[in-house]
Amino acid sequence: MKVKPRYIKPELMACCGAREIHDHDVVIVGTGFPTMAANIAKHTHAPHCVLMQESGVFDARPRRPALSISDPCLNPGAAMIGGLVDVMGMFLQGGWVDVGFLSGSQVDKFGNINTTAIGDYHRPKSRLPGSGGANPIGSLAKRTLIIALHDTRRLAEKVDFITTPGYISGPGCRETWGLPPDTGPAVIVTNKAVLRFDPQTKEAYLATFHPGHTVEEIVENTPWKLKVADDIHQTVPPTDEELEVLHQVLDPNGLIAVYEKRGYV
Amino acid sequence: MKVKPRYIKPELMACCGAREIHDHDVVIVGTGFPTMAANIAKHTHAPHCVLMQESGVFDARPRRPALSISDPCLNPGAAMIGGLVDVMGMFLQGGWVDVGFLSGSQVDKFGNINTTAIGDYHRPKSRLPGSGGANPIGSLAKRTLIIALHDTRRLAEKVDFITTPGYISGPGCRETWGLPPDTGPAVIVTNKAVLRFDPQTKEAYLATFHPGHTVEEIVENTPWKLKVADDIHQTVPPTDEELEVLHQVLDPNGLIAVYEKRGYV
Amino acid sequence: MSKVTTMKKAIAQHVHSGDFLYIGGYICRPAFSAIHEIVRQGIKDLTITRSNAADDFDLLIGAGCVTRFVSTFLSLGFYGLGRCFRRAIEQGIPHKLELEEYTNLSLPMMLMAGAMGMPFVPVKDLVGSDLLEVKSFLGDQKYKIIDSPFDGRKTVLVPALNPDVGIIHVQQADPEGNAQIWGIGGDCKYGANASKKVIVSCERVVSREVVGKDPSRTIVPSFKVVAVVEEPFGAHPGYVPGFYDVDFGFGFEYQQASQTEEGFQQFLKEWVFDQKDRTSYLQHFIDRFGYRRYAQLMADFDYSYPVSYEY
Amino acid sequence: MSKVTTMKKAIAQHVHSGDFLYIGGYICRPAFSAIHEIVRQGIKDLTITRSNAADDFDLLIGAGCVTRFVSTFLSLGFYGLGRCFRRAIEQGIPHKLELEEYTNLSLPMMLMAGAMGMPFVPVKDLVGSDLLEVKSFLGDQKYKIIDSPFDGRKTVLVPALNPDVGIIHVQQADPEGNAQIWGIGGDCKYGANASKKVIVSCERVVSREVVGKDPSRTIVPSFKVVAVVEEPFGAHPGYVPGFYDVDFGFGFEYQQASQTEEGFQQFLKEWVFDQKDRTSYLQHFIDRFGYRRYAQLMADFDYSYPVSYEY
Repeated sequence: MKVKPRYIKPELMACCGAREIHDHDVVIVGTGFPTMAANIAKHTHAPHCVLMQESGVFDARPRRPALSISDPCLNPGAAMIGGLVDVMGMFLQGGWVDVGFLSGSQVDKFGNINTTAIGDYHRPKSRLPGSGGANPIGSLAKRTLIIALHDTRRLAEKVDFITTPGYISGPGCRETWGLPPDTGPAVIVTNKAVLRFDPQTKEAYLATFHPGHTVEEIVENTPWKLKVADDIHQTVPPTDEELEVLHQVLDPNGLIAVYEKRGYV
Repeated sequence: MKVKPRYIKPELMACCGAREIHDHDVVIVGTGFPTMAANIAKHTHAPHCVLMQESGVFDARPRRPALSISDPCLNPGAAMIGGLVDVMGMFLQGGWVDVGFLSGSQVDKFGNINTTAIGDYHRPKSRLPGSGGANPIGSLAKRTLIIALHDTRRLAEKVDFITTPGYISGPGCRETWGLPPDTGPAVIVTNKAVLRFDPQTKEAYLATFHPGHTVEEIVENTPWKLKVADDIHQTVPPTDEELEVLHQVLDPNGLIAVYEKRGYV
Repeated sequence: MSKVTTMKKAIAQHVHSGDFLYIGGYICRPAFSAIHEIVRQGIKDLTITRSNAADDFDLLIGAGCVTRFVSTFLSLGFYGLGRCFRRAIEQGIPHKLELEEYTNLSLPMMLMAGAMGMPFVPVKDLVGSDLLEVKSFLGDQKYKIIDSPFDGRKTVLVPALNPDVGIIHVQQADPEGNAQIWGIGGDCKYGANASKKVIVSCERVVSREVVGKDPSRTIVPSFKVVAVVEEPFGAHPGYVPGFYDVDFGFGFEYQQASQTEEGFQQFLKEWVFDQKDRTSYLQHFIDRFGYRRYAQLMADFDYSYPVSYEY
Repeated sequence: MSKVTTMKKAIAQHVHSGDFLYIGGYICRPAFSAIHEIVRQGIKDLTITRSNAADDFDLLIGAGCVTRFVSTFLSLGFYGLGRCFRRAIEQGIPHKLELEEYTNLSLPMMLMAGAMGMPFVPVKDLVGSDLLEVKSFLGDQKYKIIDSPFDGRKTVLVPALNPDVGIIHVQQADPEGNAQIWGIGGDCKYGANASKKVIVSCERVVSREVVGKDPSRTIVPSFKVVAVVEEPFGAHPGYVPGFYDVDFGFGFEYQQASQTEEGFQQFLKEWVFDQKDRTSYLQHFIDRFGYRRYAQLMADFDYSYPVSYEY
């Protein structure tokens, strides 16, 4: 008889994301994970955080999980609906967005993200969707939270194409390019670990490992020489409060399990 | 016994304005004269011309004469209401406006208009309201129609302050400054005459004199050496059709007579 | 988290002498009750801005609150020139007023640029006029002319504006500050969003649910708003679409009073200093002119058609 | 002057091979019936643009109508990558596709600049990314970097876009083309207004009087519009707020079909070439999937509250 686990990996990852959100944060989200993470935060420690979608929606009240940033369920009940120029221009470029969530087919040690092309740009092995809102979110949100699969293909020493700048090629680069001060990637949440960025080197290091994973396994699955935090410890599993919100309020049908099929195990 | 005249001077002037409007023209209007002129055109030879106010209104359906560009009566029934950026940016700067009406405390021979200050700018004898929408309308509308009182104080060789550029200091000036091609003042309608601009010299010349006025009187009341058209003739008085529209549709209460008190006689 | 408060508290807490204020409204939705409160609290040395200004800015200038004005236009419209504005410029009464003058294209674009985090914005007007010749407190930062790097054409750039506080009067807002308008907008949306914080004065506070029934009407999101004040008739003698008409009679009173400095001071005393808030202002209005005149300002009602955002 | 016509005539008259088109909608209000008509009429060599593209642009690319794409993103969202888009770029099938890539900040700003007659617009994104390294058909005109004349800071300028034709699908328009929307806007307002002429496809043609009951909902004025087409369900399989939901099932059909070139061609034959217009498309939809599935797409209705513009 199979015992139902207390939580699944995507739920742990959503909780990791949630914990990065502070009360009163203005958060720009896509679909899936980010929305789940932001909503966990809203229902626990950050009741005053507010969410927006780049398509033009602020403070939506969806009655079903949104499957895109333009999902029909984002319309009824939202506090404000405009267009891309309102959210990406007036709110994000205007400097009002604290947290942006991003994911990518490739993420490198400086938190640069590739959603454009695998291989050579002009003769891609695989053409990806392109920037969409990723580049401006990664450029202009105060803290970017990155979601990634943890293997040597998805993580990279250097991405094939920088769609969205993290710390580019290291310390001082964002400043040189004129990106706003105090912006940049804060964390990479993977299916094995939480990586943070060294304030000096701007390189991602291992901060916590998820239950069931080891430091050795994680280092092995990271394509750069992964530094390990002095205070390395296990990721705190979802708390009872977090799980209650997840299971009873946000996702009673367990739709988040779809991420398990995408490799988030 | 006083016989009611067939028309008053402000009505003639409004008709002169109306005749400058072509069918399908997009017209930006203020209040009073311009609106009256545009509406005469709309009800006679230019049924498809459309009107807008800089405050953000397109194709208003006022039930009373608007007393300002933000008059309450411009709201109900309009086809589109936005803000200044929509009308002044998206329509005017976007290059869609054919005709703009302007008036000024001083108008000079090159069609430059002063609505900023009489006397020295820094120690004005009389401080006027400022540009408002006048400068961009005069800069960007394809044809600017100017309404002015005809005396040596209101007309000038050179205005004290160019709030709104006409032909500035003569031929080629608008081009040098980079104003859009094929824009500029088309006509000055005064209470005595219609002045047009010489295509070569860009100087205003006498095209037609209103009934009751003479070329000599007009030349005398113009502070620059006013050239007279070879085909100088009398301004065509309001037609029966124009007067019918004015008296029965647009202004049954004869409110336009207020302009007589302001000197338009 | 409700931000509903009184105008007195909102102004005391968020508006300080020396601030740069955007104050919205031109005949339509002027933030008159906020302006009266600013005068009442004796706030000084303000820099103010809006495209198109009228009796509200004239009063603020006459009351001595303003030292700098990023302007395009000030007049009493139908009633002619703004007398306090003229006295300030022509005679330095009550004190000197510095003007940085733009137009109804360039200034709204500067506010839009401020709202959108653009450092500057290209505009096609201003050139060839003396508005380029006169510079005041912005000095060389008033504008720049560059050769466009795209086609070499001479291009005027004007700077973004980011006022310290934006004050707008709207039809309705929820307690957190999501603010909704309909009808003539002026530069209100961009002026408010360009500001570092926003005070929302409104005809009625509505629930968050009411806002959510028609989210396309919202022009300012809650996270920019620091105070929400329910101030019915807050735009008088201006108007609010769907609520009340312009009070032309009162506009004439103001014009007559402001012809002289003494008349203006008497007007201030009667309508600002002797009133402790908007309620007492309206009480005084009714005492002075009768309820009938007050009631006559009330707007007719005509339904817009409901739409649905459902799926 | 009524501009109401059929989609067939609107496209035949106003869209030509070689044109630069803005086509609005991303899941919300995609102009699908216009896109089908463009494919049906064999229009080629188009340059297309929109921030965020989905199955509609994927289909247009797969059908061989597009040679250039000013883009930010193309995916089938929930259903993964756009297969026609990938085949065009990875294998040149049906032919090579040139991409000029921007982002969901910079491209909407470029359309806004186009709409507002600005020659270019400063943006804060793009820097530090490889999007600055790759240039395609715009070449050196893709962007410029200048030192801001105001503060010397390095500033990216991107050029205004002015498409030849803008095509949008909206909730309602009057016969002259005043077009109204509510709900998620994407870059539709600026894309349409940046265009030299606009084709308005709508769920319903309403009278000018209906438009006038709520003029703040209008995003395009009549004078920019050259054709109005009443095309109910014109955004299917996308959705229109207040009218119908996304058809996820049909999206899956498309994704499955477009996995292979043959499957895509069969899809095109069935849903585009074998249908003479939107009516026969819907007839075929009902024949194929049943009226029940069609009816299930219909939106619920929830009233917004009426407001008044009266005085």
